[in-house]
Amino acid sequence: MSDSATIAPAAAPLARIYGEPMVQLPLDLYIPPDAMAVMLDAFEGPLDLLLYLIRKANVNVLDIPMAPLTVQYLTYVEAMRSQNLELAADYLVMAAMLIEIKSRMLLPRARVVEGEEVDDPRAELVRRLIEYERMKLAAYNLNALPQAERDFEWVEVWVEKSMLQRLPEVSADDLKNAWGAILRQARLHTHHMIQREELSVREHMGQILRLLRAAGGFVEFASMFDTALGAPVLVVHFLAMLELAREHLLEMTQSEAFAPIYVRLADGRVGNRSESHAESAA
Amino acid sequence: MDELAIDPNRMQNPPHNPSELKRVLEAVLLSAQQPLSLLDLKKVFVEEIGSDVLRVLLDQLREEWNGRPVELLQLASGWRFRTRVEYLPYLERLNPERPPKYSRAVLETLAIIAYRQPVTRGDIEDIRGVTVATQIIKVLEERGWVDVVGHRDTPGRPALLATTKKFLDDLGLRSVTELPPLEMMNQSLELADAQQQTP
Amino acid sequence: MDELAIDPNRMQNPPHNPSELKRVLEAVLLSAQQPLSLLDLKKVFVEEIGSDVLRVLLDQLREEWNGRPVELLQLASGWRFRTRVEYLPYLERLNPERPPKYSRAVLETLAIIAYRQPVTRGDIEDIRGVTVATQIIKVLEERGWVDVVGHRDTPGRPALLATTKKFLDDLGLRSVTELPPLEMMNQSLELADAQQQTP
Repeated sequence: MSDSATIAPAAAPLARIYGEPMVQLPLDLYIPPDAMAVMLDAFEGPLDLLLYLIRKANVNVLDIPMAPLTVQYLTYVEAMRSQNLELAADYLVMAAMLIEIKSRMLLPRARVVEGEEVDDPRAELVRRLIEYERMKLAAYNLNALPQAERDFEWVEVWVEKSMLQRLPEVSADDLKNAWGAILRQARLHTHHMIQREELSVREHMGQILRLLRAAGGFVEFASMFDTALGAPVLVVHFLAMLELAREHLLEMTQSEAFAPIYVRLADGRVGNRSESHAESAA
Repeated sequence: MDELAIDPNRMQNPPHNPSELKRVLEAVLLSAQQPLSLLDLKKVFVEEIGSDVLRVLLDQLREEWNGRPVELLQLASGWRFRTRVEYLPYLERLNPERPPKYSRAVLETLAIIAYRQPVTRGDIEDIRGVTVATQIIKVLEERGWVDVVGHRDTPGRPALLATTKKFLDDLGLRSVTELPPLEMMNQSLELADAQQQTP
Repeated sequence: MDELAIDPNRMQNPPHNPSELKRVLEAVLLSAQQPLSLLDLKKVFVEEIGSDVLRVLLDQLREEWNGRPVELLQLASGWRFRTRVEYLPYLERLNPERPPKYSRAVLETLAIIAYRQPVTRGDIEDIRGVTVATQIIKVLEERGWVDVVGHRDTPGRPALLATTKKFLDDLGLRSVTELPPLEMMNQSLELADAQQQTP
């Protein structure tokens, strides 16, 4: 245990590293029972405990005095066990590793060819300690960065969407499709459409016939039109009159150019007319 | 490991001038999830701040935000920043919601007016085979897409409806002749018409 | 309440001068619920806006907010306004509930994932020298800071963990390259002490 001096407590700035104000940490064989629970909580694992021992002793991690370190480590682990604290297997694995390295260090070193690197049994342990400490420091630095919700709030100004009255979009194609829908519907309701015909030629044909009959079968052409009804009605009325003439239900006569035109009820017999028509064509 | 500890005793000097008080109010109000009452806002400061002082500061803050894209509002439950209505369309473009749709009745009515203009309400009813609710025409008139261009010379002198220039603009058309042609459809419609006319 | 009808066919006049463009960006960024990328911000405008123009405007906007209680930050997933850290004490008094502080185990695990990503749980255990409780990874996943980005082609195909954009956003970073540089043991103060003591 002569080496233990090397690893003896220095003016330890440890609390700074580990956060916990452990001023009087037990370093030697005796560890107060109540301190043990605190310690186990304080270390994140065997690497953390090793780093603690190394830093506390102010030794160079690249040149770890294995014997005293192993002794101290085992002392801690043994103390933990004696307190019946549940000892994580990780600590025991590390203990085995330390003992192994220590024993390899005791073996005479094989002579190596000049210029070749000597295989240090501690190399793997050192690599792991360095990496772990790096991550430990990185964790500390990460935690020091301003963090959303903990150190600042996101700005999220209230948006009242109901203030926005959204109008439906319509495309020309929508209209075409709507037209198609109307057509399909129209076929299903054909009868309604007949009844609702507003300006029916047939209806006007009936009106004209009724008018002629009432007037004794002979009326001046112009008097049959009520201009107050508007152009569409007049047109339909005229069409109805032409249709009646074509169907030989009435005749229109005019003695000379610009003379009044007269309309009179025909007898409706088609036969005579078609014969004479046929003769003239012959 | 040390946390980034906020030591209440080590707190930065409490703000004393009105301008710094307003900056604090701004920070708190801009990040708040709900309106903050005067009572809430008083809690923010260590030192006592009178309601009257607070109200003056909030009024000044509201003034300062005049003409900016968000506005400070005094609501029933407290003060709150709100994005001005004229910027909502931009937000809308960022997160488009499914646009609302016109009912079939509105679309069919619009199609009839567009393709058969000018038409009376009676014409529309004839073609659709159902009565047309006043509301439907009103929707189209309020949108500025349809208006009355005259009256038909028939009993009752019904209003003749036609589409407007705005309708064409909104649909990206230069004239109604640019509406999709109805070739096939027209033929079938005429056929249907012919069938109806046959006694 | 004043309403604004948004006619999708007739968007209001697009803003043309840089100052009005900035007001729009301000409105959108102040009310956004997450950081907005350049792509997001382009969607806001009807007319095409180049990334370079947008970047200049955003830089100007950031400048304009200099010295104000909230700041515009460029983060991993885009731009976002946040309250300056020095206003935390006020926010805390208003709303004392802050997310719980993370244990050393969680922080070390996070650091390993952040600096050595992508890593498996086994990698983390190797570095820390202890088993890593499932709960620790879960805490980070639930915060949205860590997720599985793949599986290593080794027996068992262990999940590869990496940090997310949200992690960077929440820490005010644009990329993992902005993480605090790793400190070497040799550079630590403790070693300086140790060297003095070493014979």
